[in-house]
Amino acid sequence: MNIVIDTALLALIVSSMLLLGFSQIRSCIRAVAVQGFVLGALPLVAHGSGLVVSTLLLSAVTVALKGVVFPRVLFRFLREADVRREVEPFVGHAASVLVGFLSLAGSVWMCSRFPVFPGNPPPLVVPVSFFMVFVGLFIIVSRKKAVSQILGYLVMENGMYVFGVVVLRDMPLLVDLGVLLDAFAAVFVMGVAVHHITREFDHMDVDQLDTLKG
Amino acid sequence: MMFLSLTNVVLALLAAPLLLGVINRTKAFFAGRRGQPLLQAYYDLAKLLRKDAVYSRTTTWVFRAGPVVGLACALTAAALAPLGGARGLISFPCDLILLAYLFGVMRFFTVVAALDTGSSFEGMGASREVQFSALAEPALLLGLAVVARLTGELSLSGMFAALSPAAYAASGPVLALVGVSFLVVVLAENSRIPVDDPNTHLELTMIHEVMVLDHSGPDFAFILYGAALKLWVLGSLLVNVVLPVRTGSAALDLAAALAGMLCLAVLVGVIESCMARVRLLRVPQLLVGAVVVSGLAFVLLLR
Amino acid sequence: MNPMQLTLAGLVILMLSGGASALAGRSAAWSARLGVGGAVAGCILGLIPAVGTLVGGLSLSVRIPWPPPAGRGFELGLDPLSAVFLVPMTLLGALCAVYGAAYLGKGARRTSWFHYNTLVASMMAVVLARDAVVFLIAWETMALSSFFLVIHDHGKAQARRAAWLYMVATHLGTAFLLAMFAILCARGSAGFDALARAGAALPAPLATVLFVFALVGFGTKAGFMPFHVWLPEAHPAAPSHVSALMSGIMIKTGIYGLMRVLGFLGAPAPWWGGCLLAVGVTSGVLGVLFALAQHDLKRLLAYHSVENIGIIAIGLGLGYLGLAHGLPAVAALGFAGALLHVVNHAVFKGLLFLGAGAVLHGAGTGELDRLGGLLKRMPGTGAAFLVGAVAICGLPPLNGFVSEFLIYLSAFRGVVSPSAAVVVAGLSGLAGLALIGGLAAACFTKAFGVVFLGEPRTEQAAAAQEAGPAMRWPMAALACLCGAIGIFSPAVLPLLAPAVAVVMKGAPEAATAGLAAAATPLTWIVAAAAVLALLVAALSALRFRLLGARARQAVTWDCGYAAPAPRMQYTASSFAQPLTDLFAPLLRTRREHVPPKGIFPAGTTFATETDDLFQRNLYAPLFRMTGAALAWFRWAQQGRVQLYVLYIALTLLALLLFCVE
Amino acid sequence: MNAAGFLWILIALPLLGAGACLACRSRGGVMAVIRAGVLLWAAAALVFVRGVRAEGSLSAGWGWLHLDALSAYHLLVMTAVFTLSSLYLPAYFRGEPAEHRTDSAGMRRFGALWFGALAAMALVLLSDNIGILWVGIEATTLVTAFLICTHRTPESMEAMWKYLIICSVGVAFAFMGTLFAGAAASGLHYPGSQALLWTCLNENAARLDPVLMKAAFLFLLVGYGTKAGIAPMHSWLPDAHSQAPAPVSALFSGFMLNAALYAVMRYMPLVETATGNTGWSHRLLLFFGLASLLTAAAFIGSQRDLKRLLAYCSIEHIGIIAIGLGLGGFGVFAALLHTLNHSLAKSLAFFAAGRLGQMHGTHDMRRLAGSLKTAPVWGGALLVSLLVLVGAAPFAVFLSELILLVVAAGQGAYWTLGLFLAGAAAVFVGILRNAIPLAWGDPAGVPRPERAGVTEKLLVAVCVGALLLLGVWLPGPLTDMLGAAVHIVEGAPHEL
Repeated sequence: MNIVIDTALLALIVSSMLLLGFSQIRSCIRAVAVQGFVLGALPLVAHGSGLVVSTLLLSAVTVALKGVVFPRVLFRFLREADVRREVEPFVGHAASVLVGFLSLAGSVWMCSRFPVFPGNPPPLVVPVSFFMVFVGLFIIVSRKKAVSQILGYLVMENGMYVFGVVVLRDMPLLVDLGVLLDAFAAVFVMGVAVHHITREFDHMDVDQLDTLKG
Repeated sequence: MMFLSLTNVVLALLAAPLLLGVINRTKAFFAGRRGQPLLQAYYDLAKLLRKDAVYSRTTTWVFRAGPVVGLACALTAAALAPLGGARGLISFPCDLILLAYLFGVMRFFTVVAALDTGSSFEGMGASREVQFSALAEPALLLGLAVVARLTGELSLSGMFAALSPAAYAASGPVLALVGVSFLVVVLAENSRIPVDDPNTHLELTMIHEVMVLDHSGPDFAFILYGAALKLWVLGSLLVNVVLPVRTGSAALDLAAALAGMLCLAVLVGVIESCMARVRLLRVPQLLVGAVVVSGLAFVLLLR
Repeated sequence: MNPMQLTLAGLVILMLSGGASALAGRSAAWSARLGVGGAVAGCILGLIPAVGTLVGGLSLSVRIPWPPPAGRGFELGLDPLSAVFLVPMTLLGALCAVYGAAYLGKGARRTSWFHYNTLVASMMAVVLARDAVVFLIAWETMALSSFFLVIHDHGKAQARRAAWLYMVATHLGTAFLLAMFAILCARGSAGFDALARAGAALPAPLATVLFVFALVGFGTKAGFMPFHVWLPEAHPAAPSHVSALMSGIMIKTGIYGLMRVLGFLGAPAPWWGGCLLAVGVTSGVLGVLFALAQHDLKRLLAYHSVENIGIIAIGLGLGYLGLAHGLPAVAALGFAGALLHVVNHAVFKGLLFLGAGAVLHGAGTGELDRLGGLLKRMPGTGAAFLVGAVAICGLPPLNGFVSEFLIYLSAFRGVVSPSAAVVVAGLSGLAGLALIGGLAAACFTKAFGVVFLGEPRTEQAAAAQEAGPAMRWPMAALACLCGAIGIFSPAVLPLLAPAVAVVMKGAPEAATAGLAAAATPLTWIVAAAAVLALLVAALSALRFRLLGARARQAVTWDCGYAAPAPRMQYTASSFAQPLTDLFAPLLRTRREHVPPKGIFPAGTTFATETDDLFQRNLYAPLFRMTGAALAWFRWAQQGRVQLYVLYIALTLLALLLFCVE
Repeated sequence: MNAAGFLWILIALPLLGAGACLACRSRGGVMAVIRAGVLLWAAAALVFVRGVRAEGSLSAGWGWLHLDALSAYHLLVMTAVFTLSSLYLPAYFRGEPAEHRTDSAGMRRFGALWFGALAAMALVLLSDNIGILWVGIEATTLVTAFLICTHRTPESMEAMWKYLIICSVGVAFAFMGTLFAGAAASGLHYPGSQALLWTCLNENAARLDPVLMKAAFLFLLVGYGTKAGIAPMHSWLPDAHSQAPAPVSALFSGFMLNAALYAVMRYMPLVETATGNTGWSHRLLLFFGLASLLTAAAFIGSQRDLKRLLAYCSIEHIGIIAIGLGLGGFGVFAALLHTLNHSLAKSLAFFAAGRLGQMHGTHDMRRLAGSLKTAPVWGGALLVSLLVLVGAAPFAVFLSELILLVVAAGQGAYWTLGLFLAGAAAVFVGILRNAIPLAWGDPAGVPRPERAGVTEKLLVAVCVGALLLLGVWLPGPLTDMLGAAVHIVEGAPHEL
């Protein structure tokens, strides 16, 4: 069973790396969509023993939201704010990928400091979730476009989701759904915000939003 | 004892103007003149008392109050000052403070009386007067503090009665230093050379005299007499310190003290004859010097 | 009705009437009536028990179970020490209220009397409080209400600046007090008796720290150098009756607090007294020097408050030295002198500020060199001011002399005492007092002479109006008090004994014994004063007999100059110039001078300005530097959201690295 | 009747209100709905608070809703803030300058969001499940984001965006922390429905995995700390507060920050017990509290915009509360008391700032000068509230700070004492330097007339009166409630 999970985790790592590497926002969104599908599969493999209704429901919702809805929403806003499609990072793509590797190593090291988690999950889970959180943060910090920030936030969320699903198998469904709902709301609200911003400033370059300071 | 104190006061009242005469005669002698009669000051007083007074229209009751209060203070001070081992008529612990502050009152009213005339000359004199006295006061009190520490007494009468040639044997230098600083104080407070020249007549250079330019008649008499008394009282402090003759017989002691006063007058005359007035800007240094000397005396005493 | 209830009633009346006057603000007349009436009534109610305590020497206390949180209860008490401060407080409070009603006249605001009554009430609460929380609340209320009074004339930018300076200074001072009281309260409850127990058990180093805190905190309110900078700004800015109250008694609450709190800290270390003495001499001498250099009447008076606080501090210093070295006589005399000077300064400084207010009110300016000859136009005010001037110079036979004499006595006792430290202290003390006395005389001959004597220097001064009776009577009352305390000093002295005993934490007998040393001299001084009075009477009679009415009027001797003009009179600046030149290194007077050129010189000007030594050379640079340093932080927040997220991430990383093991 | 069963009303009622607002036609209608709804809600809340006083704690919905002394006290604060702000709303919107006058659609949206915020914060206080707690906090972020840009200006957009991104990221960390807490708890083997209930965790906190709990607390502290405006995570706060409409700023400072801090308080007893009461979490809070205080002190001096100044002042006071929590024991008492005092004072300050800003069309303090002349009511309110906020006696804030100092001294935390006083002094100077010209300076330009109605005067009077009263007198019931709350935060019973 761990083999499957590890493959999934590997897929997540690779997608995150690609996300760092891509220069086109569209492809970034696609990478995130892929992550969404992988995450949707995760509960099934994690709670392997007997497919409970709740698990099915959870994975279904996950795929629906993270895999389908979010990307669509993002594409839509990207269309509305028709601006140049490049990511425009502060940090170059190659450097970003390097940072990705470093953060992977770092998170592995950091998680080595934690004790064995209860119901010992596969060893790679926690480091990967940390890694994705870091990648998400890095994207938020190092990209100029507002959409990139949303992407980064999504990656963070995904990372935490991995942690939640695999480590906290018996988290009540209601909480899971609430969390997903919140994530959705967040993305939606951010999207609307970007929409408004592009209307106000006719650009979505967060880097230029610095009139309020001090 | 009480009798002695009384005679002290009476003596002061009678003999104070004489000092002025002595001083003048000494100066005349040095200048090779015959000079005024010894009792000239008395004649002046008598004449002034008989004369009318002229008051400036600017002035108010403050101007008239000045001489009266001044003289009253001088007289009260005379009652405080001991001489020749005899106690002062009024004597209590720390009466020296009262003595110093009585002269303070005298100065205060002389100065405001001067300012009352609105004359810039008198303002000038007043300003100098307050400056110099502000510096002279610490010198006087420090010196007295030295004597107090030396004798362990707090009242003028007590501390001077406790002084004796023996004290000189014990701590002569201290007393000598105190004497020096007192001499400076006496000269400054009574506006004699080297601080002020009593018989200059250029308003710009005078201090005490210029303050009383506008006073005339009895008022001026009061002022003159008050000044003489001040000279006597402060001088008596100096004499008490410098020659504490204790023969045992009160009469002899008193006589010695009187002789001392006359010598002081002569000394003042001599100083006035063979010294020039120092520049006004130098006067503060002189007075600060006096303070330092008193302090030095105290250090000597403490070590 | 027991005395405490009277006092409480007074407090309540003050607060209620203040509130009522604020609410009645629509009709100015009623607002004033309510405010002043309440102030007078409350002060009288407070005065009665205070006097009773002084005479009876008993101390009372009351605890109202209504808890200010963390305090033990709303606890008030009245002991001789409090009473010594309460008496002048209530007296001055009432007189200044009566004066103020006429002084403000139309200029009154709807909250003027609310703040005034609050100020009086809070001051009373400060000296009555027996619980740290109550004390601090009252203390802060006092600061706040006086702040509102300082900014009463908020039209003037100068008043606003003064208020700002005052509030900052007093708050920084309070910070030290908060720390001190917090440390004390933490060792028990907040009641003063508990604080005393806690303080007695303090380790020496901590006690030292607390002493320093108390010195700084209370010294800021009292106006010790170098914490006095707010004082010469705030007192001139406030309305004169408020300046009188602040200068007369509010700054004394600092002295009260110091004496009260040092009482908590166990046996005084020897150097405390020395420290206080040094502070006192510095404040005294520098205060009077800066006063000399001023040419605004109220500023001059404000600096004299610093000087007199210095004299009080000298007395306290000698007192604590005496305590530390086991010389009860020195201690008792020092404390008695300090306490009496507190009362006296309240009386004559109040009088002088009221006089200054009358001048301001009558001639429309307090600028010394624009006044002159007011004695002819304002005889009552002038006479009262003269009395105040003589008193503040410490000249016999008025009250100022008595308190200074007590301190001198203590100093001389120290000089002849066995312990070398006390000898040196006593010597420096009396040298300082002597210098201060001389300079003060110079300063007040200048003030009185230039303002009230000679010829008016401007039309304003020539057209000056005498103040109305409502303003003259309070001054007259205070002037009489100056005389009375001086004349009846032998009777006043024993009243101080219980208070001194409180400070010395010993039996009243010890204090009385110590004060006995002063009894004889004071009696003699009164005798000498009587002689003086008789002589003055006799001499004036003599002169009258000699002259009768035969006095001719003429012009002042003008040295033959043809056209003398009032502007040729000696001005305040020129009068003080020799002394200010002498101390120029300290005063750093700035001069703008356009010297006359050529044979027929055109316009020439000469102006001097002496701003405060510490304000300019210590505080202003300090604040500038702090501001610059803080502004430097702003680069951290340049508005980049990415950067902000980065901060969060870094914080998290750091925590994960360092806090999880 | 057993009130507990109806706890859900506190969440349902606002949702209904939101619906009603959306259904409304006119601005006035929305206003009426808001006033009625909030007053009704407040009444209900007070009923439950009384219930808590009577029974100690209420719980409903299979234990998912829970109200104990701590949350009840915060509910009290929240009631006060919401009621005052809602009563202030009409005056504010009436005073809107014509150029950005909210149309009825905007009004409807505002009302709905207002109620949404109410519901979300109520959820935070009521939920016993730490997961739902997180959901509530995140919800407040999302709901209030659009309240910031009620008046759509570039600045408000920017502020909204920063608020959204920063708080989302922060709260995401809090989610991670929640997950860690769950992981630490999953050793307890509860049935899924109870796994994340705070009460269960609290009962056997001793058996939680200490290291995981520590990691959890770090995430939670950073996460909820971001929302609470603790430095260095505070950067969104000045922008948001300065751009949001005054009532919203009042809401933010008055309760939203406290709600986030409340979430942190919930975890303190857990981590403390789990790690064996070593005071680890207290030290962290103390550190961050001092950091916030000093940061505010550093920035507040150079502010020109009144609402920005107030925002930094909020950072300072949140720091003070954190310091109180960090000191522990009676310090927690002081902190909770300070919460109430600060909420009242800050709401009043923002009300005044809002109205004055409307009169002058700017919040630049140089333009607002002389407000006592131009606007006696609100100028006076501003002056008083500023004086309260800098801790002038005899007002309430002075008292809570004094207690704090005594506690610090009692623990021998002299560095805390010194830094606290230094920071407070710097803030005092920074604020007073602006307060004096604000109140008495020479007015710049002629503002629109004030026209303060009876409601507004009453509002000011009530706030000032309450602050003055709390400064000299703590009612017994309040003390008891605070005591019980302190027990909860401290975990172990603690003598007061």
